[in-house]
Amino acid sequence: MTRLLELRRVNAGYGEFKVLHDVSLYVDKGEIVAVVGPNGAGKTTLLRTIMGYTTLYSGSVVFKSADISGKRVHERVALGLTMVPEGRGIFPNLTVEENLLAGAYLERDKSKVRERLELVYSIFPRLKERRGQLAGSLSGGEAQMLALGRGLMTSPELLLVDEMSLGLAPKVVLALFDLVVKLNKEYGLTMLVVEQHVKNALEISSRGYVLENGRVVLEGDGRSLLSNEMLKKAYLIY
Amino acid sequence: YTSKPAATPSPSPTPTKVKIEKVVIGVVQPLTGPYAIFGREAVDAARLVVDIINNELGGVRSLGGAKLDIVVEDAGTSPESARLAAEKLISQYHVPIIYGAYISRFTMAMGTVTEQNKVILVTDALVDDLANQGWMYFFRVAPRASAHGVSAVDFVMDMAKKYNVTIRTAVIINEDSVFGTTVSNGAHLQLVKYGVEVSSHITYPYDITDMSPIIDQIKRLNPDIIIAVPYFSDGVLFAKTAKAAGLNPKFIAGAGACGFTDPDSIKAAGDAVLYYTNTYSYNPAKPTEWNSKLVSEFMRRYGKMPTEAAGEVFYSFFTIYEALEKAGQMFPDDPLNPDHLRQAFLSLDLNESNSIAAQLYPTGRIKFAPNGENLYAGTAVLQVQLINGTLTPVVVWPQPQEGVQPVFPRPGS
Amino acid sequence: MTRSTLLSIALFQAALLAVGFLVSGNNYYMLLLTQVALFAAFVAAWNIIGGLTGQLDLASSAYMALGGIVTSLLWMRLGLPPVVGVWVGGAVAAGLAVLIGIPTFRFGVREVWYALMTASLVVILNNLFRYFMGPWDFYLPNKWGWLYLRPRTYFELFIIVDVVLLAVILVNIYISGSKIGYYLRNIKEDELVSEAVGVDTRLYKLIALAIYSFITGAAGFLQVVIYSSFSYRLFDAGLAISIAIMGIIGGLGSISGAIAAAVVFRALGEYLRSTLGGVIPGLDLLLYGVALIVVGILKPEGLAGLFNQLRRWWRK
Amino acid sequence: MSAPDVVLRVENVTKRFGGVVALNDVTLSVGRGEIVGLIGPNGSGKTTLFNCITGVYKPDKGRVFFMGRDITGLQPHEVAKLGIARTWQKVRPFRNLTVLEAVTTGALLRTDSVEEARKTAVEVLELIGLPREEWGRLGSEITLMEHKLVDLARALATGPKLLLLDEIAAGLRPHEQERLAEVIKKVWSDRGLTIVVVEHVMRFVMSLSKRVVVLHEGRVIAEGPPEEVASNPRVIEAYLGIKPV
Amino acid sequence: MSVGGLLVAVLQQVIDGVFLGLFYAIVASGLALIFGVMDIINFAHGDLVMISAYFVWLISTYLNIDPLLSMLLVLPVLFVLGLAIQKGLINPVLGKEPLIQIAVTVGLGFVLQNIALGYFKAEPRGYPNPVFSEGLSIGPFVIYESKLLSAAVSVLVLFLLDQFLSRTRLGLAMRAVTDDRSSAMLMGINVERVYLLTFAIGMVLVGVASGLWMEMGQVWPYLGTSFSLVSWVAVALAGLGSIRGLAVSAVIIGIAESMGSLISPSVKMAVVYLIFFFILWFKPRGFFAKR
Ligand SMILES: Nc1ncnc2c1ncn2[C@@H]1O[C@H](COP(=O)(O)OP(=O)(O)OP(=O)(O)O)[C@@H](O)[C@H]1O
Ligand SMILES: Nc1ncnc2c1ncn2[C@@H]1O[C@H](COP(=O)(O)OP(=O)(O)OP(=O)(O)O)[C@@H](O)[C@H]1O
Ligand SMILES: [Mg+2]
Ligand SMILES: [Mg+2]
Repeated sequence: MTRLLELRRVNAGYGEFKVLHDVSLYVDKGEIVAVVGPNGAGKTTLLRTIMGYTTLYSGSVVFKSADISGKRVHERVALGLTMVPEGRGIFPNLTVEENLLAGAYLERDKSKVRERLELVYSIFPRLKERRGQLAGSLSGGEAQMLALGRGLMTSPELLLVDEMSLGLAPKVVLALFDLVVKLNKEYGLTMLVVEQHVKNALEISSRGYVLENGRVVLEGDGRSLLSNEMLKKAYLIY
Repeated sequence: YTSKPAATPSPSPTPTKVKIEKVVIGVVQPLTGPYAIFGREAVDAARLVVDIINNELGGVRSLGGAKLDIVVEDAGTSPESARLAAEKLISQYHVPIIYGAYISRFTMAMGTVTEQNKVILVTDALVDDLANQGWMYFFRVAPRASAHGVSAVDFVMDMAKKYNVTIRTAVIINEDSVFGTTVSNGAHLQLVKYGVEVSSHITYPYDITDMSPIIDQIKRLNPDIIIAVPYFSDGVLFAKTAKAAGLNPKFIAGAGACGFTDPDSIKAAGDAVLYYTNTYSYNPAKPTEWNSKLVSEFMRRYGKMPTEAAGEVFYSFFTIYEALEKAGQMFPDDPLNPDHLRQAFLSLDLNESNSIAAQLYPTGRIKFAPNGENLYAGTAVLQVQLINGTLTPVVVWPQPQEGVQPVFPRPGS
Repeated sequence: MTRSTLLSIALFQAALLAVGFLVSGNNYYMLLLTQVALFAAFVAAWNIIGGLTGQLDLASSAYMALGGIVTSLLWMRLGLPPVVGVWVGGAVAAGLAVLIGIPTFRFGVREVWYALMTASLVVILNNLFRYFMGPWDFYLPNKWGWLYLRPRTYFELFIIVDVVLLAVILVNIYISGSKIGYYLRNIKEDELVSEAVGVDTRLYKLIALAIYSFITGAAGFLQVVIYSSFSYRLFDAGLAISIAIMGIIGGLGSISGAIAAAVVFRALGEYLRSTLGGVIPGLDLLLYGVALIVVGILKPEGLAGLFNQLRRWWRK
Repeated sequence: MSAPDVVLRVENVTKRFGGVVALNDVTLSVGRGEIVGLIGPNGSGKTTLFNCITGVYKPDKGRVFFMGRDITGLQPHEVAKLGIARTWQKVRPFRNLTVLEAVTTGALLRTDSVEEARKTAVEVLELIGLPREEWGRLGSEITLMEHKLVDLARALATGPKLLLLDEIAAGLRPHEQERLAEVIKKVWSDRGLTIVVVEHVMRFVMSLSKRVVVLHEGRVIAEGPPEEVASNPRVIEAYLGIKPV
Repeated sequence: MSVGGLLVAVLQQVIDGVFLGLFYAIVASGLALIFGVMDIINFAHGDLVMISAYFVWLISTYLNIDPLLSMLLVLPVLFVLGLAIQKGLINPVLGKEPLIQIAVTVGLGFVLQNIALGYFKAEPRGYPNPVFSEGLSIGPFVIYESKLLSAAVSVLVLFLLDQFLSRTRLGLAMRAVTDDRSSAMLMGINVERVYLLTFAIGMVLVGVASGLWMEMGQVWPYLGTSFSLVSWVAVALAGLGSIRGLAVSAVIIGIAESMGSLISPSVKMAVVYLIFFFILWFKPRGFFAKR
């Protein structure tokens, strides 16, 4: 297995406000890796650091064996890395379809773009129904689907997903986890997910990290984490 | 206004017969904002005149050869700053005389200050009203605004009689400032006096960017003549649009200076302004010794013809100079006392044989009425003509300059 | 009002008066000081609608002119002394503001649209007054005295202006500490959320607009006093914009910042005009523009941000 | 249920957006002191219903009654004044206000005194259990979760009779959700509130409410006790996917 | 005036107004693009037109060629100038309080005006004999060549701009950046480059407008003030970012102004802005608002 992403002793935060302390983690190609932890632990900050939105004080972010710490966000995307942000970050004044097309900005081959569009529509038929609607007027859950779909349109090698199932109906959540597995198995998509559905997330993940107060306090493969007593107490009451 | 403790140093120097080193004249002109064209030319002209007086005439002889000096202040873009400028000149420099401020409301704001402080205000603002404020220390050599309108009409009617052209209808257009309105009202009354029907009197803002609605309106009215009081760019825009629209009345006469016949306008408008006229507070072609001298000096120094703003400075400053001479003679003890200065101004009676100022003035005579207006105020008319293939403004009225004839009516109309 | 605010106001007043006394022998400085203080008062009044409520109001000079002209006309035509007239002038300005504000807020005009609407209000009034009063300048009668808010000395005029400035500051401080202030700040953040917690956003925006336009209108006459004349040109879009800019450069919502900006920039402008205006024409305004750019880019939190920084640094 | 016991009644409400029918002839009632769960697939019209009740939208058809009074088409602030408070699904940050200021604003609805309002705000914040250190932080500095809590606190501070919660627990960890549920129960009993909860987290809904209403494509498709609704095949088909544990 | 005469008069004013409006549309197009994409409140727009008009004039008088030709030479210069302004002035205030942007752009306006004043002096400058300087008489109506030309160019440019924004990758990227800057980066969009390009293209549009203007009018340091507010009103009336809307709203403004001239040219802007007022009351986000 090749190492796709590695964080080495990363310290990062916002301005003078340090959030992540000495965080090290890695993602191998073909893996699904979950990051869990309480609110405010720094999970979002972790993903944003990987994408290059935050201030990196020390440590390095390595993607496909190249240090990308100095690269800007869009350059990282061009390398095959993207994120579905928390709070969705869809383009409210673009239509649903335009949002998706914007996701494929770097793809110049029109037929490939169409292919991907069809794929996304087949995953989320609801989006197809709403293709001409301005994204700003979508319901909360529809917007979440759009954000995910748009992330897929970028066709990344590594997709970071922040709170994927936030605000989705239970049925959709279940379908989503199936989908994640499917994307991973069939399309070889590697993913780093931050999830509130800890159990579901760890069940489908090869490995997981537990973040608390900006530090990795626990790591291991999905199964072993699931059976960890401490974790059970803190998160797995469902 | 006076300041609170009455301890303000009095602007007048101690009365002695001692030689006065220099007399500082405050110059307040709009150096920024839309009127800066004039203000800046005026300042250029003032520097030139002062140099000539100091170097060639040896300063004010009756004051023991006192040199003139000017302190220039930008009038800024509101009456507020013009007023500050006047206060500053008075408090910091103790000037006995201020020249300015071209724009009437700026001058108005200054006038309250100069009156309170008893400082002579010589103005190049032409609006009629200024002379009706009951101000004691106010003088205006230049012809007031309404006189421009009257002159423009007089000129046209004069020509019509001379060349046997009937004029029944006229349209007046003017930019809508106080100046433009006063001038055009003067023209309006004068036209009525001549029995000419004014079919329309249109006003517009000076920064207008589209003349076509106005031109199209005039075209439908089809008047015999148009009297126009343009500001500057609007004049060129008018001429160009009129040409494009094929608007071709018997004559188009501008009242008030600059709009059509200014060298810069001609450069911008090309032959669109051919045969247009303007009335001038100043006649650059006046064939007197001093006038020719100043015009050529000005051209040498600044590389362009003096236009009205400079001309007003020429004769106003020489009038000031001659008043100072007079004050030195009349009140050797305390020539710069404001009341003495005032009397000196009022006692002037200048004509071309006894005065440089009069040589520079269109009518050749300067004498002040008690309200500070020049009793012999008058204008000259310039026309754009094709001379040796170049468009040149030439004086055609009251006396055409040498080798020139007015062109009337517009050829082909 | 906390003791520290009271103390700082007292200090500010003492300093201002001290400066007033110091320069009272020099008409130029006295007039300048008066103008600066009046400008600061206009900026402080704007702070209520712009700083607190977050409405990009660019009509300040419209209310100023309207109030000033109404007061002057009442004096000249009906003999109503300006001491009384300014209240009417303020009321007329506020009346117009509310009249326009009702549909404007009712239909939800905001942000840039509100800014442009208010900016065009200045032009509309400018044109309408131009149409009805002609291009003429109307000169104030030759009468002087407190009754006409037109005292004989600059020092007294300065005192009048200072009283106005102090009043505006107090109104600002009172409002920000009161229920209205809370509501206005909420409106600035998010109107819909404010509505849902019971803020009648239209009403409170109207209240802010009315207070601001009333003060601006009433103080407008002092501007006429300084000009000695009035005409339709008092409706000056550029002036309105520069008042709003001072409000922002000062740090939105911070009254001390707004006043500091007004003082610094107005004085800087005059300094540049008087030192450079006659030497290299336009250089003064050019530098003024550069100053705006520099402050805007480097200190986007405004002068208030700078103050805070200094304060933090001081405490360290 | 007799009329005075009905706090909220929605009658035949329809709301369209262009071609989309977000609410289609919805009728439901909420009795005094009830906690009603409102669930349904994404885009089924839950938020839109809240918006129609609180005056953000005006229904195209139908009426909304609050304590027997017709409130259809009232302004949001009027609705708030009458005693309906809500939270927002989409966070709307108040970037430049502190937490305490935001909550105080809510409390100002019932008093003109800032002092009093601040006291109320402090009580509410303590009740909700937002730590004191957070009170002075600006809206731009707090996390999504804290936002939702502040939103709740602000709504409570207005002293409502009816509280509409739109996905307040979304994004919370399980134990935090539990804590939140406790808080909500506490204010509910303390203040005699009536509450409508929209939530996709079934456990949360079920632990709170005795009655659940299910919306689907803008229509009410089921209504009843949680267990009953959860085993309703239509609900499972449209919404749950499988029976929840 | 007879009924027929009155009809001719009104029609002529309408024609004038349509042409004027289309000219405003091209003047405002750069602003619409820049504002639509970057959400920047640019109060120096008119002054940029002014500076650009001076460039056109300089080249025209220096090479003695028609302003339209010099305009073509000026466009690359403006493109580069646009890059510089964006990088130096606009970028630092992106996403800041609107009034900060106003302050900075008003400052820029002051700087430009006074550079022009210092360098070119206050006298209006124009090109004396442009090619399109005649008028065409069609029946009782006059149509000015220069205006016909600017209307044609305007329609063409607006059409292209609209197509560009809705059809091309870059256009889509521009709109995405407007909506959510940080998400746009996640699509691999180089946000800074998009901004640079936007401003530079906006400046090119400014250049086109100034070339058309110099075909008929003159430039002086304060020319910009005549264009700034009216451009803004056109953009706002259209609804932000709507190019099609811009054409419509600018024509409405043009006709309003032209009709206002019938009352008195001194108050024509009052007519324009009053109409703006009333429209805003009914369409508070402009005609073609998406938001
Ligand atoms: N833009 C920001 N500026 C300053 N501090 C921030 C910013 N965003 C987040 N923080 C702080 O960083 C810390 C970690 O926040 P982060 O959003 O990464 O947590 P999280 O684990 O994603 O939490 P949640 O589960 O609530 O999404 C928090 O204390 C938060 O207040
Ligand atoms: N302003 C609007 N314009 C157009 N369509 C809208 C608007 N608001 C909502 N909709 C549509 O109405 C439907 C219902 O939306 P609503 O937000 O009420 O759903 P919801 O039940 O709250 O969904 P979720 O659980 O995902 O939040 C959705 O399909 C949405 O796209
Ligand atoms: Mg997070
Ligand atoms: Mg919802």
